[in-house]
Amino acid sequence: MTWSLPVLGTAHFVPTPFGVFFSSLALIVAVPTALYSIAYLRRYAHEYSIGWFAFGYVLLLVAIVAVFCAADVVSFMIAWEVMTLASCALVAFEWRESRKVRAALLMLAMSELGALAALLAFLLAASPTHSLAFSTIAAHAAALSSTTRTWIVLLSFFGFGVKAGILPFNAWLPRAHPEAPANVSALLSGIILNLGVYGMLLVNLVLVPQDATLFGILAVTVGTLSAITGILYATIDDDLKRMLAFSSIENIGIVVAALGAGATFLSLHRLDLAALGFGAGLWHMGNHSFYKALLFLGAGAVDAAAATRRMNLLGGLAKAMPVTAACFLIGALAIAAIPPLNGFASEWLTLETLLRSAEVGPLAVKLGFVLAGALLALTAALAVTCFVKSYAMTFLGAPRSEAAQEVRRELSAAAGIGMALLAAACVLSGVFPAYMVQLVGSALPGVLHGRLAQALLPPFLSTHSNLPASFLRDFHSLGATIGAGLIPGRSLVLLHRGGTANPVVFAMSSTYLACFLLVLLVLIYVAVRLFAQRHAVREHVWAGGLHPLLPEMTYTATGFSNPVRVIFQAVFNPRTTENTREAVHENFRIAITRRREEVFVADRLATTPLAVATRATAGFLARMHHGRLEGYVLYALCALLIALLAIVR
Amino acid sequence: MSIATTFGLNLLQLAFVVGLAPLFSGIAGRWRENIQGKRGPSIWQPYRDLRKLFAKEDRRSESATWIARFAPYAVCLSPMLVTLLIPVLTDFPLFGAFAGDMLAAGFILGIGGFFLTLAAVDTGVPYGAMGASRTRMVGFLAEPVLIVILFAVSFVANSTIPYIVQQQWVHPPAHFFSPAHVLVLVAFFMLIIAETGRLPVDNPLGHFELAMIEESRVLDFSGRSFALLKWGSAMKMVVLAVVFVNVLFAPWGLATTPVLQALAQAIIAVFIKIVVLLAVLVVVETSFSKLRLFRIAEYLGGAFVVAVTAMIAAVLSP
Amino acid sequence: MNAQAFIPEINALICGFFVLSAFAMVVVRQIGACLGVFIAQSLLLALSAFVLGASPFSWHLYAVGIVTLLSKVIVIPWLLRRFVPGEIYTLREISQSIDVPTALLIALALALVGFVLGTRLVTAAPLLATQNVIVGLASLLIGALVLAVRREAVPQMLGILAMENAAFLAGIAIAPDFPLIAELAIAFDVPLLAFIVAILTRAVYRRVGSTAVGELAALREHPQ
Amino acid sequence: MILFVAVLLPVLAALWCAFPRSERGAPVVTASFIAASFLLTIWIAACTAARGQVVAVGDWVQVDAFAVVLMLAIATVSFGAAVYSTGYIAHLNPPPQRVRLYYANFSLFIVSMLAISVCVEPGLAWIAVELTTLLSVLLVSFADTPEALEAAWKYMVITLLGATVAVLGVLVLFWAQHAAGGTTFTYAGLAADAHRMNPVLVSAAFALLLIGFGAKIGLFPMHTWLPDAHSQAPAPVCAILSGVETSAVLYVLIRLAATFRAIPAVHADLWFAIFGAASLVAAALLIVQTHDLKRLFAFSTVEHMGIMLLAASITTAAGGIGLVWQMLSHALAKSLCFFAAGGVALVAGTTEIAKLRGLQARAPLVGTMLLIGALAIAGAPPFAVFLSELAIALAAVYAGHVWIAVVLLLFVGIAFAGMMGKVTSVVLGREDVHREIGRLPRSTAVVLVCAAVPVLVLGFWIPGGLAHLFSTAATEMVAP
Repeated sequence: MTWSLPVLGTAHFVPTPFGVFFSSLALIVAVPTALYSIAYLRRYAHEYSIGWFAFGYVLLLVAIVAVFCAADVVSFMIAWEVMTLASCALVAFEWRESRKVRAALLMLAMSELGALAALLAFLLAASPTHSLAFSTIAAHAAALSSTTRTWIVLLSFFGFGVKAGILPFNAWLPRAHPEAPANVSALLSGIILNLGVYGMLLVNLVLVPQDATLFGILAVTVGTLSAITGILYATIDDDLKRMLAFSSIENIGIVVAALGAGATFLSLHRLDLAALGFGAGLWHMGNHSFYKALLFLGAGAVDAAAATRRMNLLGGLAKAMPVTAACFLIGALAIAAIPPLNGFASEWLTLETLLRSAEVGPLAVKLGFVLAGALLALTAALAVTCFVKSYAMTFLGAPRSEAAQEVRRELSAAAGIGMALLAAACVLSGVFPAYMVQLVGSALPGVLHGRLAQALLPPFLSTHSNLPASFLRDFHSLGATIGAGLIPGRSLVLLHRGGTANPVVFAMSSTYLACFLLVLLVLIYVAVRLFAQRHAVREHVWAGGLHPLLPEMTYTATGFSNPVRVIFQAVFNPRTTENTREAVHENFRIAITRRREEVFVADRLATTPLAVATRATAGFLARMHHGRLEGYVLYALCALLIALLAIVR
Repeated sequence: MSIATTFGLNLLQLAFVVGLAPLFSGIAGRWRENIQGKRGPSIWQPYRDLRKLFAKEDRRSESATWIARFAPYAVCLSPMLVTLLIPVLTDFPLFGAFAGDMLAAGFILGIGGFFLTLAAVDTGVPYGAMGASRTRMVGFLAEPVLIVILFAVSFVANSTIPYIVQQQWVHPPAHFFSPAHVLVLVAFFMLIIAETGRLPVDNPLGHFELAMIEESRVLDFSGRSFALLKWGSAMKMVVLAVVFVNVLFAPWGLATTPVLQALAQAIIAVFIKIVVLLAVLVVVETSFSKLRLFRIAEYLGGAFVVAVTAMIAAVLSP
Repeated sequence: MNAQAFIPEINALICGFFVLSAFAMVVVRQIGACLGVFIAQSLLLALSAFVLGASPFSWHLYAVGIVTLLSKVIVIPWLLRRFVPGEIYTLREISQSIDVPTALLIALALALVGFVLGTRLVTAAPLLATQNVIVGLASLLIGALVLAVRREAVPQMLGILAMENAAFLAGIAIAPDFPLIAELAIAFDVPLLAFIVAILTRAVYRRVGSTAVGELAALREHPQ
Repeated sequence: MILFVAVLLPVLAALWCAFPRSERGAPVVTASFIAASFLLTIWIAACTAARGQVVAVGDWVQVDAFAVVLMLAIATVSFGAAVYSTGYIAHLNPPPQRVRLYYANFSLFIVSMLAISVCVEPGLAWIAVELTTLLSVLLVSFADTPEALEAAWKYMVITLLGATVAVLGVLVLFWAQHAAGGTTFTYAGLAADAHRMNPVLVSAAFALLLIGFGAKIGLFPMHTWLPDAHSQAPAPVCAILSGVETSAVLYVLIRLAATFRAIPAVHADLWFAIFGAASLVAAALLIVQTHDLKRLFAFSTVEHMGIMLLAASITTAAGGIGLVWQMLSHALAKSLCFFAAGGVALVAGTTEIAKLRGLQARAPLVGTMLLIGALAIAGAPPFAVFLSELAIALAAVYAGHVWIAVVLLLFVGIAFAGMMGKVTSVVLGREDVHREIGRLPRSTAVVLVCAAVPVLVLGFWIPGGLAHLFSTAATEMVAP
């Protein structure tokens, strides 16, 4: 499909493997979500038009695919903007709620500014050739000066970073994602964030492949910081969906950090390691799409059933909603990087990639990667905390409110199927890493194409020139090649080869791990069945002698995450407002109201100062319009004088 | 070597860890009491406890779901799975050698913790949730230490496969005495203390609910579930000890060939190494008092600094 | 002595009076006086056109002079007297945004700027009379100041017309053969302008109760 | 001849209105004469696309590609506004005398604007510009409220101040040309003689014209009258004032730009860029804080004038195309905005943003169109303004003026955010149930919907003829 425009040239769409990878990911998420929507949207039917929702949904998907297939700047930008508008429209689907509209608006405004920055990067990239076609830009990228390149990196990174939801311009994300209907949140976190990643890679990997380390260092730094701040705020958050939104920031941060590692290795001319980095990033991104969509759908089901998203008021839903609980558990396990699920696999690969700085790179890169790795490890551990808390506080224990007590049943079968499909995707992508690595590897563009499979799936049975013979013999006998028949020449083990001293640098097979787990589980179970007392009784819990244990006396989500709040106080920098007018009853102070509010760091450091500065300038300009004509005439007179004195030579 | 042999050896490792784990914890328990001037229980006491618990009925909380029932299995599962990946008795790779490296092993150990934490909340006891929250605090603070240790290891060995790492520390021998190695050992030792919930991080023998960390998670388990939990935590201890002695510290005495005699020697050698480690652990443990909850952050922060120093030493050394 | 030789001097004298009238527009306090000053100024413009048109003879300039006389000296005062409510002419003082001494000082500064710029222009190319350009430019700027100083509708409009006078004073010197069609249109424009101002002033008077348009400040961006 | 017919046809409508008791027929007569003029304009555009230019009186009245695009914009918007007026003015229910005055004034106003586009002699063009002011003052004050009168007065004073400054500019230009021996006082003639002219005179003319016409265009800081006038006039008049009147004056300035560019010492492009950027920046920030829907769109006009001036400062063919394109798309989109804002005023009785909420629930058509209009004018695809702004940014980067692209994109983004913030708060949200909601007259509704069509279509498809006109116009601009 092509059409011509003056100045802007010909607009056209050409699918590439890179784009097809992203679009198929989008569709894999979109189909179960659509299934889920059938049941979920019923709650809106009396007030809002489902037809418009469907229109927006389809338009969004079409625009997303169009973005991935766009082969020039104009069609890319049009598709991009339509995508932004459609997603904002879906966020503001409940347009009667001002809060939701405002959230959508913030998202729209920030995305727009980001898109314009990205557009500028495109234009700069196009400046030497005067052509907006991606192929032409890529072919002549070498002609760009290094200053231009630097600007392209910065503009595209932060411009697309807005959409990807990385620091410092992600203040919109924790507002917009929770306010959208859950099925839209699933798309936003599952697909739309990927678009930002796509944009970054499109510019920095496909169009203007970087030989400078700037992109890599920037991505590792910003990605890591996004990841850690994202998960910190997620852990302390009480709102189920906002927690998920913050966790999206975290995961995209990890993705970006992995991509940055890849870019750094690329700039050091280690193509295999670069492929590892980019592959890990893209794989994690795909995995995040699966489990985050799943979790949002689960959160939506909870919200629909209990009419609240506050974890402090939930609890014990697993009994009334077993399917949702099970699916959410799979999502939580996956996102907490519990083996053998997909989150583990890709996060493992990400960390391994960072560990590869052992092989190459100057000292600064090594130290930087170590710090990034440590922070990402902290992130991963906090993610476990976060999702243990959110799952446990939502689905386990005692219900902490009447609304939660009165939940009786699941949303519907269709919703369950939708979630189950995504859960299956999480399991499959985790348990069959070799397949995923192949898929991801074939999507990598340019010089990296196919390198990922080479780096991780060495064809042992055919080429093994630089491996010690004894090792190979061992390896064969270890059965690591079981499954080689499934993908010809490939095993089920991800394995990165080294030299003679360290024939295997790292290896992992979640396929095996899954098998081991199952076998061991069966073994233990059988043993326990055979040898242990099988009688079991149910009892009230012992709670220090209190009986009955009231729901409000149990541990809350806020309490659960309090250690995080205390330890990372420096990051949160909470505003404490103490109510000094505490109630006094018979000479006793009986209540001190104390509110602590953690403002998101991106708000504190970027969004609010910028907004305040803009508003102050606007206010100054507004004071110019005081309504009195004499002033207006004086402006004109001054302009005339200035122009006359400055222009007349 | 045939698949069957390596598979069999893997099972032998499993049996070693599963079978001797209670004994190691019995030995540690007895020594701890001895140092404090008491006689202490028999070293076989854990086996008796387990037998008793398996024979008892399982009392469950009313609010508990299948998570609470499954969690003990998961707690047992994860150290068993890790056992398959690491060199317990042999210094040649076995069947599970490449199913996961040290990093993956770290994640695998998280399976049990994840489910146990969920189960603690599942029971509906406030203490359970409190313990869950606190163990997670220790958990997320310990994780960066582990990864930095792995970075240091990987800078030296250029690999995270334990079978290869253990070779690297002794070839050439200079590696063994390098500052990086020593610091890695210290950091990992501190990590073991934190991960297994021993003093000064946690007191496994404490019985005051509000001061507990690890133990308050299992307050509401009984019967076979509790037995599995106890066994599982003992196995986790052994697994970490095995990694410490066989991979990081003293990779000697392992079987180099799959013959019976070598294996028997290896079993004895490894047993002795672990016992020595336990002795050190007990001494350390008894010479500290328990830290206040938020001081744990400082303790693990210290471990982190040691690990980072180790890593820097590893980078700077040629 | 040849009368032709006096033409530049006469013209310079007219221009001197013209700039004086521009200052007078800033100073005078009654609307009637404003109108009077404007009529005088228009007369000066016409005179200048006639004087410059005399030698070399230019019927363009005569046309300008006649059109100016007709429209600015006769039609506009009539329109303003006819359509604008009579009460405002009886006002003793009209409100001003800047007091007279300050306004005069600013006017002086503007005149200075105008003189400097005008001098720079007249040296650039040959023209009929240099004084006209310099004075025209200065008076134009002063006329703009009148708009800022005055708050009444009619004086403000007279300020615009004074600016126009100033522009044409310069125009007759620099573009004596400017196409007639333009002059004619200007001649129509100005009465149309006065007519519209008159209508508008009436409407303002009817709606607001005064013609002090400078006091109208309901349309503003910044609330207070 | 056809040019004269096209331009002067609406005069007949004005004559019709001169007759007493003609108020009932006046709307239809006016609309039909303007429609005829619109159709003739399309024909003229086709002729121009084919032959390069259409001449009525050589060196006085003729059109080329640039002029015809402007003419097309004027005729299209006027046609829409005329039809829109039929329902809108009737809905306001003014006395018959005022209806006649309105339509007569309206027709003549359109004549004066069309005249700007067909006159190639700067003097005539100036007269036409002055006439647009004079003929639209009473349209601005049509509502006859103190606010409307205030707005009309401010509009008149500032623009006439500008006009007198501009007339001196035109005279100086004439002087400069004649001193240099040139005789053909037209845009093309001036450009041909430019290099021989005295730089001092040309620079003086440039300064005077830039400020003089700038006051009418609404350049910062002479733009202060614009939000007042554009918020108080009846919506169809606003559509014309904002959509095409300002652009028409800008057209005159840009037509003369070739003359100024011939003298490098003048730095005409630099000054265009400075004033353009200042207008863009100020307007974008003012949009963020404004409190009235129509003022919002008025500021957006200032913003777009800034953008066009920025485009004018890029002296490449691509910049020229961007400018012409922007002129057309702005005209279409801005008129849609004001039509929608007028709809808001009709159904809700106010355009104050704070008082409006949840319009979508009570008046879905107006709400949707307002949203579309705001998106279109703010530069969101797939609407026309997006492509033209993209073309300008691209032209700036191609020409090496990256900073123009930076300023353009940044402040267009801020304006977008501000505008969408204001408009969504009007259209969406929980509706105000206490507010009386009026009905939209049918003709108004029809125009509202139809006005969105070209904005949308030009958002992704430019007909070949139009593209040809754009590129011809650009070459005329760069090398006349």
